[in-house]
Amino acid sequence: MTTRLCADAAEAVAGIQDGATVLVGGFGMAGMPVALIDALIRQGAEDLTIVSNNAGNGDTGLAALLAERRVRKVICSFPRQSDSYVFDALYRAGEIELEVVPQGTLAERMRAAGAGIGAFYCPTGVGTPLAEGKETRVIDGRAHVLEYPIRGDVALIGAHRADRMGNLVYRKTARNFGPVMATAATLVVAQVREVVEIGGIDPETVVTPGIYVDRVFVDQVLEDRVSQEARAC
Amino acid sequence: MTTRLCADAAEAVAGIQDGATVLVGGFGMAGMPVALIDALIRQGAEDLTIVSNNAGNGDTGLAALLAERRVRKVICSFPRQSDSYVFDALYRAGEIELEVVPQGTLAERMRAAGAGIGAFYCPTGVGTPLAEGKETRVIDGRAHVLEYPIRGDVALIGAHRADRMGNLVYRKTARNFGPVMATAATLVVAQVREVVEIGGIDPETVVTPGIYVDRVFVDQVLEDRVSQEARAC
Amino acid sequence: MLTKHQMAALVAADIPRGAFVNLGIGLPTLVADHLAADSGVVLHTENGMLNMGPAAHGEQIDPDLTNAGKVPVTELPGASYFHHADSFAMMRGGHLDICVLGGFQVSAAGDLANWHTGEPDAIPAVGGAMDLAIGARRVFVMMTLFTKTGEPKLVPRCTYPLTGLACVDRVYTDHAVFELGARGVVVRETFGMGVEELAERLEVPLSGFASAEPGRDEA
Amino acid sequence: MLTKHQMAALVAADIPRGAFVNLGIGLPTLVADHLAADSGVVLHTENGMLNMGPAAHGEQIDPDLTNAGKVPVTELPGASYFHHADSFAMMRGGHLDICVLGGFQVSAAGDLANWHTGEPDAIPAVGGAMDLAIGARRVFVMMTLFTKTGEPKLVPRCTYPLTGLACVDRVYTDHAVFELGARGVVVRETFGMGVEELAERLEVPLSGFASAEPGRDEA
Repeated sequence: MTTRLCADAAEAVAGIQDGATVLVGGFGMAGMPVALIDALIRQGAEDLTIVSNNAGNGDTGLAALLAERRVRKVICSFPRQSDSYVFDALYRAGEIELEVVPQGTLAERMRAAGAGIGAFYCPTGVGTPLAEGKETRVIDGRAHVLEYPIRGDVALIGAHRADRMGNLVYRKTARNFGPVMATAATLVVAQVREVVEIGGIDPETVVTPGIYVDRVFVDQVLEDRVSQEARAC
Repeated sequence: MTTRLCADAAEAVAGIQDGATVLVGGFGMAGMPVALIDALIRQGAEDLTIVSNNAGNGDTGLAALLAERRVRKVICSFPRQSDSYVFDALYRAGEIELEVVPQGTLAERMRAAGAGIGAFYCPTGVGTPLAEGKETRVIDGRAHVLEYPIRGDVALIGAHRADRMGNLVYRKTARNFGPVMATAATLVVAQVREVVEIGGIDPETVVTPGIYVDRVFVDQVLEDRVSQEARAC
Repeated sequence: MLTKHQMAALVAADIPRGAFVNLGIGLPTLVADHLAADSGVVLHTENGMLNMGPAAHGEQIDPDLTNAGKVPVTELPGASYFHHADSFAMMRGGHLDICVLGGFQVSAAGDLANWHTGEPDAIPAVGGAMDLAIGARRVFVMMTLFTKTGEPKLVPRCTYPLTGLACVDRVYTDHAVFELGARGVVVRETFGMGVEELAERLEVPLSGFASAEPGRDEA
Repeated sequence: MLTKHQMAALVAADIPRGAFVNLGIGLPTLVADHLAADSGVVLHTENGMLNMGPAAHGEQIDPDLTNAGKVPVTELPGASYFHHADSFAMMRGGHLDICVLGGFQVSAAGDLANWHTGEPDAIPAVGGAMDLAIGARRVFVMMTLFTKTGEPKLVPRCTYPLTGLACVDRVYTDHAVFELGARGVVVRETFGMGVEELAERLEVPLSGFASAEPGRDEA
């Protein structure tokens, strides 16, 4: 229950089981827990279900995990990207399952998991192929689709700063899925750029309270990388 | 669509119609929009439905509105308090309707209204008198009650500080219902202690984005009152 | 037979280090006074705060900072604030380790009645009781075992309107601590009154001590 | 016949002062370049921001700050950040005044198809398109009126998989602006091609100009 500060990324992802459902934060590179994904690749768990907005880009990160045939299924809103060739090839070969979920419904289904909501009626997607086979109901004259929670065994998220109690703040649009995923998984691991002492984050500005965070890993490399990118551009 | 800064409380509550559903923020006195409630009393709208955590205390605020027979129905979690004698008397005389809603369900039903969720299955209250007559469904082995959104025509909320775009921050536990109610009503009026220029609130710390806020009224009196109370105690 | 403060101390001793806990209004608030300073227990208050501190006094009092009972409180380092929907999402979503509630009645099956006497003239007021009852991972109830007129409050079936079904894990009373679950009602500790006497005065079937050593929980 | 930038300027001129607007990926992003500096229009990006500024260049580029197309952007004074569930709650809850989307096809009834070509080999990817289509108070679609091979994209019934049912209010094309609603498909403005010629090339029944003066919207 107390948040643990991990010495390295391997410790941060230790214990992830074969067959686990892993929520992976980030939207593009913003908020993407790169070091944790790399550590998961090394860690070895397979037969995974990955829930993330995208399905990997280029040859690194999620794409590298996919390339190692470690992922059975991807649940995401937007698998197809200019450089999603690893996913594309696996999908076309019938070697990976795909569940496409509208982006807002993806977020809301994880929120439902975290908030103890059993299911909800959602107007998104009504009359489209993504609603096929789903229960529908007209409420107040408007058609809705019944959507169920998406729960993770693990969430890997990227945040900006943590305190030693696991309270998190994010930075700009890198916030995206992190706070929602943090509520929706049994084991929540946050990669951050720095850890401050308790009291070092203003209680009014905490976005993810420490109650949701099990492990924190400070990725110095990421911090350097971001600074370099910012300087390089 | 643009947030209007109101010169006085009368302007802030202008146009509230007879029969309106009014969401009123606050938990105890924390976050209670006292000046706006007083202005609503003067404004004269009647046959109101009030949605708030409580049903008025003593002889002022909501209790005074009730005493003027302006409220047809109260939707709240906790009407009975040591000094809720105005409500108690009206209720026992059969002169006011009451819908008691578990506090978390009250908040979630307003969130659903603000978030475009048609209805949701909630485990709270199953098997209790508050679930009587409601549709239930077993999901993943657990019974749930189907709950519908609570939408306001108006929300009156108390916040700490606004900028001129209507972005709001709250203070400590005075945050309570304000951010949720701000998403759930057609006309949202915020009473604040100060207004700062655009750019005067750190974008990372905004709790209620200005998109939700139609009118802002600076209550100097409240500010003074709070300072005095703080000093007096 | 325990005093209220002794009961509170007993509950406090059973809360694991670092647990996230909500203390209901009334009797349960006493538990806070008995948590060790280094327990690392984080208190949640459903009006939107984690890491709530003790009651505020004198110049500490801030009208913007109260607990769920509307009593002025303080803030501990590492606190966080959130709105009501987020606060109850935290509760309903099963993120709190323990909540401690008062009770009018608890049934052998773990049903809880603590919000409404059911009297025709009573005005129903539930607050956050139903959310807490079904939300926390473990629900502890703290109550006297008998009413002032001697009626048992641990009962075969609640006669008061329910707060939640099969939600109570443990009942702390002035006479005994009971564990509810698959094995029925297990007497965990007694204070003065023996198990036989308890069995005589209660109408629910009781099992004996859960273990040879009725000690404190492991963290 | 309008260029893309002329279409974008037309859309921009129709956005009321102070409106909260989401501009979809692709063609709609051009609209931002044509909003008057004093328009007070607030741009929403579904990855969690209000009051997004123009694209970032050089030293402004911050990997933590992008739009929904993952292009680095800037922040305007009065901005706010929020997480994905809150961002789509804002959208789904009807708080955005307008969203502008690209389109593969729009039907006379306002159905939109803009996410999937339906080809067997195509990998489905919806992003936020369905949420936007049903969420904003008014949905403007910006697209060329004909495909590269001359097929109309304003059609009696979409043949591509749908994004949303009866959700489009207005269609901005290079040849004309159409208003969809209770009166069917109303031609609001034309650019070169007359209404008769349009009626000939499209298979949907058209009404004439919505008003004598096909002018801009009132704010």
